[in-house]
Amino acid sequence: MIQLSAKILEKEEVACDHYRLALDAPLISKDAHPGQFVHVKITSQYMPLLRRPFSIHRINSSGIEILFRVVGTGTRLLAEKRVGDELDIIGPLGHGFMAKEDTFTAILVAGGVGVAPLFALAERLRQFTEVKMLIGSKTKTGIICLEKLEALGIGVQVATDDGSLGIKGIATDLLEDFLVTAASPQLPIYGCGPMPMLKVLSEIAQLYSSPCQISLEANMACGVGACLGCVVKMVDHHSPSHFEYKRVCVDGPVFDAKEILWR
Amino acid sequence: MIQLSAKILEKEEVACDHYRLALDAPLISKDAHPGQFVHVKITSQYMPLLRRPFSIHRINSSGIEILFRVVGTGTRLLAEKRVGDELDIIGPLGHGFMAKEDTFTAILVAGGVGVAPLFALAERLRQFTEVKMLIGSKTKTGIICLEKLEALGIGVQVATDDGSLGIKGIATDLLEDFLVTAASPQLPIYGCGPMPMLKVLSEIAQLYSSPCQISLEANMACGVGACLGCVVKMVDHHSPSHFEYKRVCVDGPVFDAKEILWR
Amino acid sequence: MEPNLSVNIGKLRLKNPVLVASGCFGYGQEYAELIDLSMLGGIILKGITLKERKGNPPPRIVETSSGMLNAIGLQNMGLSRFLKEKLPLLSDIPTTIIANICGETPEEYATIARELSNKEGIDALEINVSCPNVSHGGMLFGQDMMLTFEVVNQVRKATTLPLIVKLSPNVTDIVPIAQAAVDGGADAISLINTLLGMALDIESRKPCLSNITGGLSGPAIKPVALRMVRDVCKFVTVPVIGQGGIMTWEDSLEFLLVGATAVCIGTANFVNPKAGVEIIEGIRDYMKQRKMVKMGEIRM
Amino acid sequence: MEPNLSVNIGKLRLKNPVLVASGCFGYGQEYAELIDLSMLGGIILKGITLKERKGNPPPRIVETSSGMLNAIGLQNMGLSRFLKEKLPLLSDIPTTIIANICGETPEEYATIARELSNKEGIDALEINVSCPNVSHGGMLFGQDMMLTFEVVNQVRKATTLPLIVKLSPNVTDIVPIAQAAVDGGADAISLINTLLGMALDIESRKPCLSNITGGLSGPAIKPVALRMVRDVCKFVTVPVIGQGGIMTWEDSLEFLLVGATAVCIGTANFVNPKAGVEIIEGIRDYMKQRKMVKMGEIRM
Ligand SMILES: Cc1cc2nc3c(=O)[nH]c(=O)nc-3n(C[C@H](O)[C@H](O)[C@H](O)COP(=O)(O)OP(=O)(O)OC[C@H]3O[C@@H](n4cnc5c(N)ncnc54)[C@H](O)[C@@H]3O)c2cc1C
Ligand SMILES: Cc1cc2nc3c(=O)[nH]c(=O)nc-3n(C[C@H](O)[C@H](O)[C@H](O)COP(=O)(O)OP(=O)(O)OC[C@H]3O[C@@H](n4cnc5c(N)ncnc54)[C@H](O)[C@@H]3O)c2cc1C
Ligand SMILES: Cc1cc2nc3c(=O)[nH]c(=O)nc-3n(C[C@H](O)[C@H](O)[C@H](O)COP(=O)(O)O)c2cc1C
Ligand SMILES: Cc1cc2nc3c(=O)[nH]c(=O)nc-3n(C[C@H](O)[C@H](O)[C@H](O)COP(=O)(O)O)c2cc1C
Ligand code: FES
Ligand code: FES
Repeated sequence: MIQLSAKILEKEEVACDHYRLALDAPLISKDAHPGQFVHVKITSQYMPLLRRPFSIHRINSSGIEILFRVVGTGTRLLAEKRVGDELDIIGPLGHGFMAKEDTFTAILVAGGVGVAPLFALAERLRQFTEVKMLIGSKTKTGIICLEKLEALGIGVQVATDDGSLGIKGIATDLLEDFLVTAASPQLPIYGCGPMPMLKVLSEIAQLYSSPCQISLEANMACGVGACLGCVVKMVDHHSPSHFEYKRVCVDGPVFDAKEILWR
Repeated sequence: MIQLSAKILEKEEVACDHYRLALDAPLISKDAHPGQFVHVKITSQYMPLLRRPFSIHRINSSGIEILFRVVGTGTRLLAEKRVGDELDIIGPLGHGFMAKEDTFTAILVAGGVGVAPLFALAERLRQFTEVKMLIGSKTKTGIICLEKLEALGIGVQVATDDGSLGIKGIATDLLEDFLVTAASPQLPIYGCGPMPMLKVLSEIAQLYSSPCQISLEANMACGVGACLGCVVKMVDHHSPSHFEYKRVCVDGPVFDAKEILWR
Repeated sequence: MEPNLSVNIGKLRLKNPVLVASGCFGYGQEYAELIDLSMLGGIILKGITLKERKGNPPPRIVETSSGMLNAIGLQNMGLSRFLKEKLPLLSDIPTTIIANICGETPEEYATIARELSNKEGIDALEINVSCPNVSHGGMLFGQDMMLTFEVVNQVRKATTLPLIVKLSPNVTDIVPIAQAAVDGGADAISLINTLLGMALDIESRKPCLSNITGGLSGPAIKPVALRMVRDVCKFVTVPVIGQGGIMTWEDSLEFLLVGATAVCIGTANFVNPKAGVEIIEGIRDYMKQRKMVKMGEIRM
Repeated sequence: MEPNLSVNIGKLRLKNPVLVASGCFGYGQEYAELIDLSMLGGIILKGITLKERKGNPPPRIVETSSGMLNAIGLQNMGLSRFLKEKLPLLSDIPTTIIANICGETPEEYATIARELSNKEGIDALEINVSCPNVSHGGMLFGQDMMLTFEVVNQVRKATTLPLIVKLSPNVTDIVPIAQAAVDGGADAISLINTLLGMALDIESRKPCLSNITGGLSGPAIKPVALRMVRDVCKFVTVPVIGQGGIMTWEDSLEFLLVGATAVCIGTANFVNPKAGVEIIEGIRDYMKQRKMVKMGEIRM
């Protein structure tokens, strides 16, 4: 974990309102794992005041990449940055995916910009195992990184709510279809996306006895475990109330799906 | 008075930390007079929250120019704007100089960036009368618009505290020298600059029975006379306390020097 | 169906729930060239006192993070000059006009209220028991239950105009004070006035304001304002006018959601004179989108 | 001459006047990889209660204009696990460590204080009578003179550790409460804790925080904090630790100018973990430039 000023090396609008930034940060990338994140100070003003967390989208020797969707003030200002601008970032932060390298196939399920961290994971896993990526979005403009994933030799299937690309449906439909016909059982599943999708994902995984790791999001202040602002409810068999709060920033963002106490 | 979004047509760094912006605002320039100002919203964020007032530096058919010095957050952000960016501005605001066109010579005395409004006045006055401009600053890098004024045929004399340009001294020294030797008495004086300079200016003017108009500054919120935030102490012979507060934004920014109650 | 934005503040009917706040809109005319005043739900005038007040020496305002401090000190021409010089201009403004009044004693409040009653051009009174920038009266009344009751009660006896009581946030518990105002005869509660604050200039090593302390307004105070408005709305039975840091229609909506009947736009006018008008449009669009036809449906 | 930044808080000597605030720096270790902890004047730990507290459900934080609201609800492992799991790690941190304690009754405060006394690793106690996010104790004590006195007095009897009492800004008049704390035996006063506020999400039409209200911190509150710190400094005789919205050394200086002996950095740590260290450097440079040699010379 280090705080540094990273120059923006590349900027690409990968889709409408989706941007990719390549950051000059070898001191971060050397320790980074898929599923970890960086905490980004977007401006020197106090608006937004707090840092914004972004998953590490790609890891290479010169630094890392992030991929984000514009949803509010912070991401809008971030999208206005230019190549050469410096960003004050802290990272790598949190616990990433435990990449199981000894399985036949790994299934990565992404909702929308949830592709961001799974991309780094796919790049890692494909060195050892077959990688299957299932991506869902409202409509085809929200399906990002498709060509790049296919270029890496990763099998991608797509679902859109409106059927404008791939099947008409959601990513977890693709997952069920896949698992029903899968050759081997208990294939590991890795997921990132909106909460409702992740909940269904975790139910399917349980049904097929697949180990399932999920990357969660939460409002964050510190990003390093100090403020207790980012907690999620987790199963705790030792506690009389059977739950405990865990911090997304340091205990996660990746959790075993079985640990999560879904509402 | 109108609120509009004005495109930046030109941007020039006229000196270290001094910028000139030409704004596309014919609806403002058509009613603008030297000494009036525009109230500028610098960002859509809340930092800085309030508008910033800038004197109208030049008036032409396509719009107006402002000339400013970077002193804090607002002016720093303004200096980062680029040609083509839009600025939300309100203007023309306030009472400008009453340009006396029937005198032999007009004397304009500027301290530092106080040149900004006096430039517009000089351009106006020179059509009718001889214009003499006396500019003072700490050092030569703070003496701005010199060539441009001379190109207009305006006689400029310069004083710097360190003697790096013109005489070693302050602008009001130049004024005294000039008045002592002036051919005709009661020449009108127009001043803009830091308060201590303006105070001396007003004393000299009184000594030589010169009518003297001075442009004042104050922290402003509304710029239109509504908040009463920008007041200065003025002589009031009708009031038992002999003073009243007047608003720089609508009662000024240009006042008769005799009205001002100097501290 | 076109939504109906009108609301009732006691017997006072506003064409829409967006007022401009006292001290932030002069006497209306100041902004007449920049916006169509008839669009506004109403205009609350700069505070009026019995005698002329010169106000505090400058500097009177300073900007802070997402806010501003002001210590105007209630500069105004006093009641009698107001009646002569400003009142005649008010009846021409085609919207509701509310006078904001402040006194050093309950009797003074009552005197001003009486004088402003039955005057063409004044539709309601806002009793300011919350000005932080005067050494007598103002906030000192609004920080005390009994004194608040006393002021409101005396004014109530002096006029039949709708009475809005404007409260100070600089208190431990706002609810009993709001209730005291209602008990005294308030037709509505208005809050929050500014938070007491200060700022220093580290160059000169002196306070930025000559008055040392001032009232904090603007987006910085919105969370505090919302919390207090919610508390008061849950408790009192009269309409509440919410304010403090409203810059956009989204901000207004937060106040309406927690139960405010109307909102007041203060500092935002300085930043964007069109704020009030734009907020009205924003609320209208929101209602249209959600197929709401009257204001009461917004409340959560 | 190199300026001497050390200050005394009662019998507690800090190597410099910059502390990091409770709840904003965990137990120190969280930031150990990012800054050199030994540089700090001291670390105030996350609030400790007698029993474990799970805290409030999420969402617990939301950003506001130049500020943030938090409703952590004092999540902590409770005194006994703290003693077992965290205390042993503290003595390795080469700076002053101050425990922040909170209880539901004066007796509970005293019990915690007693247990933390004479323990390697704890140099002083900060009594939190100002937490806005718990339904019992916390701010309810700090809003009442008598209760504040009672809590401090009981703790005073239970320990000889230096006692800092942390006050709530959500009061009509902070001065008598500060005085009550001093009368109860406080060696120093710390203020301000957060302002009570709330925010709404207009999309979901619900409060942003599950707890509905939360504590406002960050630059937005600095003007209020400064005003209260000044008021207390003018009145009480013990050292005051100023906080609320400090982001830069210039902000710190404002607090030192109005009379604070030390300052506390809260929200700024989240924004810039180096804030504390940079502020210390900034103060040192300021003193050098002005040829000041000891902290007392800064005060205006
Ligand atoms: C560990 C972690 C990793 C993340 N990685 C990525 C990533 O790789 N790419 C990416 O695009 N985003 C990612 N996010 C989400 C990202 O941090 C937020 O989108 C961002 O903070 C929003 O900031 P803002 O200022 O633009 O929006 P705000 O102004 O804070 O919020 C604007 C609106 O968007 C909503 N909003 C806030 N956060 C989210 C969200 N996560 N999703 C949808 N709506 C939201 C708010 O409720 C609000 O209505 C990650 C979050 C976490 C916790
Ligand atoms: C009617 C009027 C006309 C003006 N015309 C011009 C103009 O043509 N060109 C120009 O450069 N400026 C002009 N000014 C001043 C200009 O408005 C301020 O410099 C500007 O508002 C500062 O904004 P900021 O955010 O950069 O500084 P802030 O962050 O507001 O202040 C930063 C620091 O600068 C100091 N400061 C603030 N205002 C001034 C000032 N006027 N002079 C010196 N220090 C200041 C503050 O006290 C503070 O210490 C004018 C002011 C008025 C009232
Ligand atoms: C410059 C200024 C002057 C004010 N004068 C008055 C006043 O005379 N009477 C009054 O009741 N409130 C006065 N206020 C308070 C505002 O009406 C409003 O309640 C407060 O600013 C909070 O709202 P805002 O954050 O939208 O500005 C004044 C506020 C400002 C900023
Ligand atoms: C997330 C968070 C948690 C906090 N927890 C505590 C706490 O446990 N005990 C306490 O006394 N103050 C707590 N505070 C208050 C801070 O210590 C500090 O007094 C306050 O945030 C104001 O300072 P700031 O504006 O610099 O953050 C907390 C503040 C925040 C933001
Ligand atoms: S963001 Fe602070 S603990 Fe996770
Ligand atoms: S700036 Fe508001 S009255 Fe002058």
